[in-house]
Amino acid sequence: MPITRTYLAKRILLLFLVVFGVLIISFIITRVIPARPELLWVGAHARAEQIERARKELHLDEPIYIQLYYYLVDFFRGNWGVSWRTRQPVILDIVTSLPATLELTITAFILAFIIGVILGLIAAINYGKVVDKAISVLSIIAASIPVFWLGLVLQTVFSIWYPVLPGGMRVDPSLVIETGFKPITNFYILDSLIQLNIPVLLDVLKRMILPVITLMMYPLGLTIRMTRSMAVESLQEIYVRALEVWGLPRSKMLYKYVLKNVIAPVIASLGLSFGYTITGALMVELIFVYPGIGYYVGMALLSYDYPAILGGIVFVAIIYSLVNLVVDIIHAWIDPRVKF
Amino acid sequence: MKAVDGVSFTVERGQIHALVGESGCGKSTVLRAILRLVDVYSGRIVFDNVDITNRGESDLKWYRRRVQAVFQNPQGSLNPRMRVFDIIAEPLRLHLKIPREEVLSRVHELTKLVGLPESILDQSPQSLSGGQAQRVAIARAISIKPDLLLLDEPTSALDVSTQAQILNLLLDLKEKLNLSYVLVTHDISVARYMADTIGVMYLGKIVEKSSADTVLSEPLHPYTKLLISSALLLEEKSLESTLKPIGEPPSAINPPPGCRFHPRCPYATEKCKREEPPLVTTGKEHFVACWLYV
Amino acid sequence: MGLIPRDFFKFLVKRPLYTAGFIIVIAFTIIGSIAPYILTKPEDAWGVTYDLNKAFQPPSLEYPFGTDAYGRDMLNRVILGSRYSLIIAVCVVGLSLIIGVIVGLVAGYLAGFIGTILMRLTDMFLAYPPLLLAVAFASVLGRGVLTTIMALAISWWPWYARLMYVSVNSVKSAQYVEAAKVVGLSKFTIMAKYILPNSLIPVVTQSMLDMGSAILEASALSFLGVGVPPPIPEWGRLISEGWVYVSKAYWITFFPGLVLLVTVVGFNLLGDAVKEYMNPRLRSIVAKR
Amino acid sequence: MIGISKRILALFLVVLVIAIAIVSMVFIYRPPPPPVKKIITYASLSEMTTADPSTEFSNSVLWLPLVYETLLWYNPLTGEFTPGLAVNYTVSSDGLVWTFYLRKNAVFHDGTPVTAHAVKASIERTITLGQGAAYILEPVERVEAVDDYTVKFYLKHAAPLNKILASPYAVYIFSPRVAEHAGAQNLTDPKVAEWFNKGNDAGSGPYRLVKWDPESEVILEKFTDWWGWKEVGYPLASPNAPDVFIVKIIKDAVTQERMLRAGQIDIAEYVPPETVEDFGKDPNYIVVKTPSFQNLLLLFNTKKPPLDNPLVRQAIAHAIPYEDIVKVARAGLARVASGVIPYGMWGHFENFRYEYNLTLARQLLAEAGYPAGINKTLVLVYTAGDIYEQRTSELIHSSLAQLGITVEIRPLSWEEQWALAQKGWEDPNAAQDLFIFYWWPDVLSPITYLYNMFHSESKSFNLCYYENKEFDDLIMEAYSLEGVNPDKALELYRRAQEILYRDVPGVGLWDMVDFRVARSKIGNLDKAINPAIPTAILAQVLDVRG
Repeated sequence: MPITRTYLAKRILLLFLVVFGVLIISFIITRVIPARPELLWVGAHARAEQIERARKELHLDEPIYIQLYYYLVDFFRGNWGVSWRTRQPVILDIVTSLPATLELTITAFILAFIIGVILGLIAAINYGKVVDKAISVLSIIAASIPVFWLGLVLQTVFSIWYPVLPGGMRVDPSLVIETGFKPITNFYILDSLIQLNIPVLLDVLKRMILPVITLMMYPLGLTIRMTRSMAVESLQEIYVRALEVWGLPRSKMLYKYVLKNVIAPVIASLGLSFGYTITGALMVELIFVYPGIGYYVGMALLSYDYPAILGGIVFVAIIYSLVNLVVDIIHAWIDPRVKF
Repeated sequence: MKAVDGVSFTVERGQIHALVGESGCGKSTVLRAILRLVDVYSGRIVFDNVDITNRGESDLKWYRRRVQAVFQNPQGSLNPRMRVFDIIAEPLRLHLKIPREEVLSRVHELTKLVGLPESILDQSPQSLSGGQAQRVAIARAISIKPDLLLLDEPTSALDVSTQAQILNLLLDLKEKLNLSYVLVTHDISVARYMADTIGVMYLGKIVEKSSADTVLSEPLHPYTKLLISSALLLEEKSLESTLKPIGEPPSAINPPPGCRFHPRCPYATEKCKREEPPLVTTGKEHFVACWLYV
Repeated sequence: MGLIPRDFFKFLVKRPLYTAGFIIVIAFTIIGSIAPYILTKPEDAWGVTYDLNKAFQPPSLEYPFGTDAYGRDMLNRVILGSRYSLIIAVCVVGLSLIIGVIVGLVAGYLAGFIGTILMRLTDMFLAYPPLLLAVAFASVLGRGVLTTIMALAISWWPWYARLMYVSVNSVKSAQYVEAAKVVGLSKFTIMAKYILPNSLIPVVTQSMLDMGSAILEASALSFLGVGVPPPIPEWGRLISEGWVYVSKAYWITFFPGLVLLVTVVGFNLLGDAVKEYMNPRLRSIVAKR
Repeated sequence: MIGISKRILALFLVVLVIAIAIVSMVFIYRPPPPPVKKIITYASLSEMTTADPSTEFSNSVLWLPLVYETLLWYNPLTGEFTPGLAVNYTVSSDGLVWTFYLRKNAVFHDGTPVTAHAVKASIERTITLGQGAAYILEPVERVEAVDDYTVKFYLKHAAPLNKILASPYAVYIFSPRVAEHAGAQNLTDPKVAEWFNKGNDAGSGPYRLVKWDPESEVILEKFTDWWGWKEVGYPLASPNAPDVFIVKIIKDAVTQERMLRAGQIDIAEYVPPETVEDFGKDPNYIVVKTPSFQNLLLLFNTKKPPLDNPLVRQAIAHAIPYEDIVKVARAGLARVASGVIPYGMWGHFENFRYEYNLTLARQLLAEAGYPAGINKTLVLVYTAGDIYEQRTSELIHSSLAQLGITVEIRPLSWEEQWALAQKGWEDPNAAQDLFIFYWWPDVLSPITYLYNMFHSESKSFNLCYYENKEFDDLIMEAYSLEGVNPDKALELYRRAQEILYRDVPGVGLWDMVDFRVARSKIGNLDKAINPAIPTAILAQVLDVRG
């Protein structure tokens, strides 16, 4: 077990440092770049006295380090400002829209992982053959495809031209009313299972198909490539060769030795691709009108809702750092060779 | 952490002092300390009656001009992104501030002096053979006519025939330019061939030192004896394999208590395990650190 | 082509997929460079005229990519768009490379206090998911080609700083660096003449391969409405412009996206080719088979 | 290794069990019986805000006029008043005392009859709380309940109280028993507001609030005891009005479109304008268009060369393809503006359009001294993210290119756009050349357009930096005469607009047309829309067939 308590403590300390840095960067974005943040704050058609009041409220009449102090204090008190668009506290908006994004990204990740490892192994076994080449091309395309474009194409084809799948929203609102579905955790799959509300569950799943496919492309491409190259390498290793000579069944060999070597690096690379996926969610949710964090930040961008943009971005950055931490720990746990 | 502890020696002008020991004993660290590439926490480095131990880089320019070095890995000590000409010319330009034509003629002179064809001046270091590269390194080192040259295993990366050529070149240059050398080597035969005085190091400490003849003909310390006998018996085999095998590999950073050599020493006593022997003289400028001679 | 070793081409020829990637990249670079001179309908491409009678024409011989809501030929707009993608990608990568290399070099070589500060700063920037920081900056910097480049470069340089840092750390203990110190060269000279040229290769190689991602991210910014302004026919912007018409004129979004996809695939294929070429272990495996 | 295989087996079993459970439950599930009532679902783009009739001044105005009533109703397009809770009213000759006579058969949803005391209490609560739109009641000095059905308003100064009491905000009448319901001391106790915001209502309108979920839906049910259902010939009631009226919050236009097509909603507040034409052609849907008082303006920087030259401004005004802009930018859902006051508003005149004529424009430009175009890039700023402004900018860019004028389109956030424009007052050269933005009225008078954008003292929004004493005097005089001598005021407003037409400090580009798309079974939709209450659908007027 290479994960020691000091290692954990060090990583958590680093996490705090990073959060602090993220906050400072966003502070710079809010306060230093736009010449008049109070104008951003009060919004359109504001009168002079409102602007003056905003200056006081934002402590803009104070020196910059005092402003930073207030910013940090407000942040840790959960006071992230009020969204101009929804007129709700940003933190509340974020917390309510988080489960939707998690539901989407986690599903996309699990699928990308399973399908990616399987396809990657198939490619590695058939190294150099047509199957391998086909899978390699698929993986390159999957990793290169512009998320927003794929989303639009899927939506056009499957919900406009051949309307077989719904092209937006998490759940049909009338179904919610008809069946009396109540969001509890805001993870709709979980909520509908708890309430044994099958129509809602099916609807939720149906509506997740297109966004999940769009979102999983990048991690899928990455997983296939990673699995393939790792598996090819470990298939080359002498001890695996030797096992082949000893007559161990191919499938067992693959499972016992190759898979073991492949899993850890694949998880590490998936952790890396989480960053891309979460920003992909921004566009995917916007296109599929899927009310998660991505949709929230995306709408905020389109309507220049700065408190929401920055709140959302800071939040996502923190989540991202947390995920990286977790991935590193998992990586270290699975693969004891990794030293920190 | 101490990599090197209690190493003390003096080099006279025109002399060659050799530090001998197996790899990892800290002899390179000593060299690097003299060159001020690593920091020295205690002890002193005195050059020409000037203490340079704690001087800043800006105060060392005169020292750099007078002390130069040749490293173990000839190719690795040359910047792969520079032409051979520029490598040799660099110290000249930096220290002597002489006009371009003179640099040119000096470089050509140096090239001849170290026995290199002029055609290599336009090449990149990667295209040189090991011997050629070492000659380039030597040319660079002597270009500004230093007083002291530090040689860090100058031949260990070369094949046997080239080794002899380089050693001869170095001896030659010493005479011509009135240089002093500090030579670091694991190869006692190289030391025998070159050195006026020899210090034997074991795990960061000097265990025996005297003139080369004395050390080689009447070695006192068991380690020195072992070193010489193994070199005589097994020219080609590495020194380590002839020593008594032990559990933990010896480390200069975390040396065993008492006499550092005691785990491997055939004469070790209880005292050797507890107390470290001092460096004592046995007359005739012959020093040894072993309880057998106290 | 002096930069590319000759046997790289030999290596490419044996692998049609990589060759395709190479050709795509070359074609993109050439078209992007000469785009303004090969337009058949420059006024459509630059958006200086419009003709509503020709709006929403489906793809045909005359308009291979169809026309948009203003009756402008999409093919010409997509071609001109390649220029902006190229400019943005080159500038973003170039700018980030300069910043990243300087930061990585200074942090790596000077180590100590300045180095720690610089690397912690880099870590803070790296704590943002890719693109997100660019989105944040672009949203406050305003919309334009220059601001898009700046916003992307701000989020991009830390990756190169990290890479450069690692590279510098492996170079700085090299014997020729010690030799240079012994010669008595100043820290700055050593940094500029010894460390920099010897640690640059991996970073520069990586940056060349990142062009595809830069193009993709620039398009994403434009798609989100924080990238380049109209009437510039940047691909991401074309896609987002066609978004509302998708049910009646799919081609406005389809073709720019397809071209974008092909370009990025090209860069990624070339990237794989270079990686495989430079990784002798992988190559030896290939050779054995 | 064995550990992993066991874990995978366990995982597989769990997945299998869940799958079987899901499949079996699908077969057991039976859908609920279809409802028999007439239900109409209306999709709103925005969330509801509060439910307090005295203070609400935002999105909830969408349903408030269905649940609460005012003394009168007013239609700004026709200028007509319709009786509400008051059947009649008189005004003293000095305009300071207004007497309203209430109908005798009106009851609140809690059973209390609507009396003059309720009116007095409601209006007084609004005035005392002083929140939201309470300022519109500023002229009211006191309210007196003469008897159960007569209420007198005494004013501090003359004001059109009939219009004020027909507002969609602040003047709703509610049951005075709310204090009792809420367990409060008096009506201004915060507990009353709390009680309202829990989703309780105390109105007298045709619908009762039965579900209040401001973030997802509001459900209204017919109040069968409403007086309007029984009164024959009352224009604001229909015998086929829906029994249940649901307001669903669907924040996205595309989704509203899809849900409408899928039959999940009956009326959409907003669908992408590009799809409205298709809906219009489809017999299954009806599209109702109404004027909106929002318009899009283009303001010139009249202090910065070359736009400081009125001839150049005129040339540009004639080089803007108004018709095409309306067609592309708004998919036809706008009307080419005539002047800066929108169509449908009092003070609007039809003869202030600039002809789109490039020959004339070139001529004017040559006359101004620029025969070969302008050798300077003009910066046009618009609010980034607004696709209609974006498309408008693109067309202006293309069209001016024909004149040899290069326009750089610069999308900015509204705040940046406005901050940039503010610089123009100190240094016109530091500001933009062309500025595109929307205006919508804060008061229903031409003055809001003429003063804010063109009066020399309006530093916040006069972003053409236009200064013209004659114009300033004209509009201020017109405004002061509006209540006393409307004809004279109208004439002065016309003259002021003539000055603008000549000087061209800015041009109106289009007047927005509001639209609703509904399933064609819904009749009377046009009558259910009142431009003064733009988001509301007066469900009691709807004629639902089938």
